[in-house]
Amino acid sequence: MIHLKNISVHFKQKNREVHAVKNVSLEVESGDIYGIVGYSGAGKSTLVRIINLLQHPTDKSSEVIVDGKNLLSLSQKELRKERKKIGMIFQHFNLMASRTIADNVAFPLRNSGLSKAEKEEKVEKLLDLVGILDKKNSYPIQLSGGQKQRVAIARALANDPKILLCDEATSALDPKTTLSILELLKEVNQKLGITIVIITHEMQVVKEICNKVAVMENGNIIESGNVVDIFNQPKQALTRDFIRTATHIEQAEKKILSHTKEQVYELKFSGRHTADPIIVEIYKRFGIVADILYGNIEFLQETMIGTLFVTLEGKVELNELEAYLAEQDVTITKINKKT
Amino acid sequence: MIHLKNISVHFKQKNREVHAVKNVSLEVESGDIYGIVGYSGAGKSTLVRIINLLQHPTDKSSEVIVDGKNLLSLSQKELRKERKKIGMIFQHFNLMASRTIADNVAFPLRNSGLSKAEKEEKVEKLLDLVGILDKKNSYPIQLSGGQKQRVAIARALANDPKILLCDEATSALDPKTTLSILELLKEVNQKLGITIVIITHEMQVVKEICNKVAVMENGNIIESGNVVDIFNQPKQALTRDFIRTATHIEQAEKKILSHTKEQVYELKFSGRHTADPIIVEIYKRFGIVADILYGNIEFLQETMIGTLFVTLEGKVELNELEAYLAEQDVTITKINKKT
Amino acid sequence: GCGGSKSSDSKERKYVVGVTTEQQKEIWKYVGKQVAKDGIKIDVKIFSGYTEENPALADGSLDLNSFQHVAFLNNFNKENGEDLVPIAFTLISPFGLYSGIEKGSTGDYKNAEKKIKSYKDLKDGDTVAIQNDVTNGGRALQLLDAIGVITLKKDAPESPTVKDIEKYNTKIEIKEIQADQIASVLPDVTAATINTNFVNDQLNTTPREAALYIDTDHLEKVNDIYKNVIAARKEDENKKDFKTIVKAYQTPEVAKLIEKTNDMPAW
Amino acid sequence: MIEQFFPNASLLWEEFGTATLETLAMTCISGVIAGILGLILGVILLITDEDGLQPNRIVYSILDKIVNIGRSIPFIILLAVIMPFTRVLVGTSIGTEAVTVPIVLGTIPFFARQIQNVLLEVDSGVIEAAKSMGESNLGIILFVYLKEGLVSIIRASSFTVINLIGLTAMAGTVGGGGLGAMALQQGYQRGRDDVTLLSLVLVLIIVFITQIIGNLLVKWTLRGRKI
Amino acid sequence: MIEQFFPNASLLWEEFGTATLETLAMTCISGVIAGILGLILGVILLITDEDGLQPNRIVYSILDKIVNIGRSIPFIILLAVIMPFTRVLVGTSIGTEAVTVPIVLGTIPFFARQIQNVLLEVDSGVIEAAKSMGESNLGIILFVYLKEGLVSIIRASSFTVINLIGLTAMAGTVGGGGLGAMALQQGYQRGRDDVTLLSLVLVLIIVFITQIIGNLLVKWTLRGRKI
Ligand SMILES: Nc1ncnc2c1ncn2[C@@H]1O[C@H](COP(=O)(O)OP(=O)(O)OP(=O)(O)O)[C@@H](O)[C@H]1O
Ligand SMILES: Nc1ncnc2c1ncn2[C@@H]1O[C@H](COP(=O)(O)OP(=O)(O)OP(=O)(O)O)[C@@H](O)[C@H]1O
Ligand code: MET
Ligand SMILES: [Mg+2]
Ligand SMILES: [Mg+2]
Repeated sequence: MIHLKNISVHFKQKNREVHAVKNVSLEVESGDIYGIVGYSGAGKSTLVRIINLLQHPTDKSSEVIVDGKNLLSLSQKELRKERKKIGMIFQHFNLMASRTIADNVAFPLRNSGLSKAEKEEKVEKLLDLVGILDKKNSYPIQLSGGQKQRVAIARALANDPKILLCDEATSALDPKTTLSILELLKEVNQKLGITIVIITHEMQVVKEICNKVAVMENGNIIESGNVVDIFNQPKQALTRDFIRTATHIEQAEKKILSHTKEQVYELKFSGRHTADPIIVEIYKRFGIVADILYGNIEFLQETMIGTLFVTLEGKVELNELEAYLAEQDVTITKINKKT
Repeated sequence: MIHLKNISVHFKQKNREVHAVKNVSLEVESGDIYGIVGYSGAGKSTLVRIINLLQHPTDKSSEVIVDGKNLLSLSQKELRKERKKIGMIFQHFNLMASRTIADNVAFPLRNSGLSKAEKEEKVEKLLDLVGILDKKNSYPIQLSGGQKQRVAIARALANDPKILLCDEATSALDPKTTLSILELLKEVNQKLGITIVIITHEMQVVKEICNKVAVMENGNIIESGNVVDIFNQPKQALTRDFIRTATHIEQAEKKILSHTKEQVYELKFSGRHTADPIIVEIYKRFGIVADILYGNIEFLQETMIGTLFVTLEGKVELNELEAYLAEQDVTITKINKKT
Repeated sequence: GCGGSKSSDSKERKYVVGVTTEQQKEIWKYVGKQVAKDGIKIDVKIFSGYTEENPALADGSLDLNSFQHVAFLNNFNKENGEDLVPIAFTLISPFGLYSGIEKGSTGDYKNAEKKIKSYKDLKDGDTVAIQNDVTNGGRALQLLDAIGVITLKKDAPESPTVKDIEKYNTKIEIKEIQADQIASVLPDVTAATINTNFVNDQLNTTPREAALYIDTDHLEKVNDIYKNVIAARKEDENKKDFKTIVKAYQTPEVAKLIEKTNDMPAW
Repeated sequence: MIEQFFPNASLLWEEFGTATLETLAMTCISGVIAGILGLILGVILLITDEDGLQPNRIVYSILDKIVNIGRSIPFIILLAVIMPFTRVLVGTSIGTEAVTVPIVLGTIPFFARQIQNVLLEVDSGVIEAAKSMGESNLGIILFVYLKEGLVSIIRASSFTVINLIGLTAMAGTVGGGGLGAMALQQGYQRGRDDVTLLSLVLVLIIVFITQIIGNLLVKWTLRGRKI
Repeated sequence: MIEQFFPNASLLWEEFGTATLETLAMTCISGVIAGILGLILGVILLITDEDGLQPNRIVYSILDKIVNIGRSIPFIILLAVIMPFTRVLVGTSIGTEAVTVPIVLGTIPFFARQIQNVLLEVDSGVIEAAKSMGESNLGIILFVYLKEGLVSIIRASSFTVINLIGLTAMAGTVGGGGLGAMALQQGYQRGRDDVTLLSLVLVLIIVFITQIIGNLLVKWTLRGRKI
């Protein structure tokens, strides 16, 4: 659906050049919900703006193929036609201050051929979906931050796009609203087959709805692939870091280590498909009593992943234990106090 | 430090009035890190803008007392003096497009009496703290969303304020940067005794650094108090909802119920101070094997709180089990499939 | 030097004279050279338009001006309650009626295709442009009266306006246009009265060659009030230096300079 | 009473009426024409400029120069220079209709430059959003630039109309009427201060009405948008 | 060669030099004075208006009316009306120095209104941020409004200077010099097209230089800010 090849973007500034995107290639298949994560300033927004050519790649050898068309070779008019099929939610919303909420959402429908009543109905449906129908006659300046973001979402969906580009579509939203928006996105993805590219810094969002994810650092995509694979087996330090920070393991570890004097072990569940009662099994087999200090375990697309921090009471034969746990797709690591 | 009494804010619109804040009172003590959470549009930004009188309360009976001074009775000049002691991070950053990053941060220092070199040093220190020292000669338009937010944070801290108001200070940031910013805020709070009011929709942020929290709904503060208390014993449905959604329990529950046919139980740890190995104890005492399907347990300010979803294997005498667990500050609930 | 000197007994004996045209400036430069030996310095300021020279004289920014006829001066004094006085006659400018030209006709006025050959060709419905200032406009009306196109009221003032017309003998339409624009609008009118300096400069011809009627050819019908004067403030009327200046002006050499511009010396 | 304070003016009521109507007519007609043409020219300047929607160095630099030339020729000379053109357009170069031509020509570049400056301030993010929706350049101009910039355009318009009213005072030069000519010819030149004053007051009233209409339009545009 | 195409102008080189200098002098002097005073007046209008920093209905409505009055009096009448004032100020009511007074007075409201309109567009969020930092109103004006609005102010300034150059053409009315007077008196009124043309070309060059300086200043202000 979206093939980016050898994309580079350089911004020239007074005394230096910023290489925002460095020779990146990306392939998004039809029906994907593709997450892009990375530190602030990594080049995520810039990369996504390439997809509808709001940002032109600075390199001649770049290719931007969307829905089978090479956008770089299109005439202005053809490009406009393609853009109509791509909805975009901007990081800064970019709402029109002079139009009401309803008119903002109706804007992309101007040339849709719908009748006035149909348009109105559609707009109301969209506003209702994002939960701000009561604000339809307000102006953007009168909305709270999250309300603005929801208008931007409604507007991006108005045109029934084939592709939806979301630059931090839920960053200004409370968890409840976020959830409902994500469910909405998932729904449009499943029911209408819309391909979604979503920039986010919330790993939770990736977990929740993405099937693929790319991790950007410093203008490069350093890792990409299936969400489950990446969450289970992050290859890059940054990716690991991201997942750990997002699941708050790092903070937990710090806290636990400062609270307990006993030896702490980390049990890591990565892709465990069976659901045997590990803690009790350990006690049964080895007589070891595991006390859970911190736990974060969940199902990610049918497989169980997560981490437990435990203390172990009893005669711990680490080798044996390790061997047994490995059978169960669980790794055990001794956690040492960091100095 | 901050006493808001009977604050109401009405916005008049063409055909209707919006009551953004409804007769709210709030008390923030010196040294607090006070979180304000609530749905998008609840009135959080409006309420916080009252504290430095960017927004005037519309009610005559309102009182805004900050650092012992009744702001509403001050002259313009005196108000300005007080405002200098209050740093603010805006939801939309509000950076000056015509100044470089460094100049934006230096702006509040204009009348500080520091020498040029001292100012420069301070600005660089702040930019370094938020991790964008390399962008110091860039202009806001050249920054990514998260970078802008970090400039806003540095600017708010420049004046060594006594109070810091943060409207979504980390919403545009990746988890790693968020963490470092939160640590920075915690540090200024602890080392310099700065009182912080922080609006956020990320419960994680509240958990991480707040000692108190207020929950807003529809212009009202429906619940407020100690973070631990509120996380343990949320009284209002909304608060519970918020906590559940934020810790993703809701989603987990849904998933688990759709994956397993066995009876699922929820073990809720609320303010457990001892750290007895519950799972093993249950096995020892009742011969019941608990298998963890989902877990989210952590230490919140010295106490353990969280939830486990388990299936129980063995002869389950719920009453006995319940009694034992109650001793351990754990509640057990049978989870039923929702229809 | 910035402007004039208010006090009449200025040690400097420098006088600022306001004029309207380049030729007048030339003349006054010549006069200035003549009086230099008497220790008098003359500074000439050229104005565009007729409106500001008298106010400037009255307020002391000028010491003399030399651009107007008696009628204009009288009108100014009357309307503004000022007391400027003429201290010498200078010249009289012929004032003529000229034919309009056909639209699209090219080249000089001399060769352009004229709309009428004689003022007698004026007929009902024709348009005649006259000056839009009080005295030139008045003089134009008097000219039209003299050729019988209109009849002015018996009690018409020195400078009549269209309101003072008693009767249109030919039903012409009168258009009041700024003096310096009249030459440009000739394609749009049947005939027009034009000040001689503009005839010289803008039409590149002379009243003698081009006019349908020149009022000074019938001096008996021309009021003396159209004789141009040098004007001063009342208190300076008898100033010795001004007598010297007037003497230097009223010479055959200056007369020649005046005639070069198709005006007629009138002292 | 009135006769006492306005000895001359009181004899000219009818003329005042005519002059007022003439000024209004000149203002409205040239305002509308110069407004439309100036708007178009301003928009073309906007979009052909370097960072515009459709950059075109040649078109921009030509129009830019024309605008500057148009703005720097003194009105009285402009009036004379374009007389042949005026004649073609309205059949004559004298009178109230004729003077509207140089007024329009003098106002177009004045208004165009303001439109250009004003639209440059429209938030580039919003323009981008419209682009991302596949909006055509024409659509962006009509439905984004002009709509988002409307308040500023209204302000620039009342500013321009007031300037234009100043230009109508020059109508007298070519036999046109209006209050300016009246103030000058019937008032000022004849030392009739009451006529001058009354003419000016009438001009002022027109100016104030223009400003008030402008302010009301701004208010109306911003209705409901208040914070 | 030159003599052939400019038969009259070639005799007037010296006059052209003087006239150019006079125009430049008038432009610079009145530009600076009107610029400063207009800026101040515009800022006062901005802050005393309803939603301004220091709303003051009385001051605003008085100044607002003065600006309108100032803008609606035809220049030629303004020039006459303020003669006594001019005399007090510069000692004379004629000549190049004297004409700067009405030019300045005519330009102040013109510039002030533009400054007001332009500063109204400064992002209110930024003003709020400055307020939250305890910035004084003066500080907000100097370091936020004027700084954030600088590009627009520069654009309004070159617009105003070009307008002002147009006004200097009226200097001839009161015996002042400059290229406008030269074009009219020595050129147009005397039918010497070459003199008119050359004077206008010189005016145009000054106008272009103004515009170029303005554009350069905008570029310079935006240096490094490009996207
Ligand atoms: N117009 C510009 N001029 C110069 N540098 C720019 C420009 N736009 C972006 N950059 C730089 O390019 C880099 C990538 O920016 P981008 O907006 O793509 O980051 P991002 O990954 O979206 O970050 P965030 O999560 O904070 O929004 C940043 O370092 C930014 O400062
Ligand atoms: N200027 C205004 N005019 C009218 N209504 C307004 C205005 N400002 C805010 N509101 C309304 O007041 C309510 C509270 O807004 P506020 O910005 O305080 O919400 P919030 O809690 O900060 O939300 P978010 O988390 O989305 O930023 C919203 O319904 C909003 O639409
Ligand atoms: N020289 C002119 C004339 O006699 C003077 C007109 S009155 C200002 O025609
Ligand atoms: Mg971004
Ligand atoms: Mg908010």
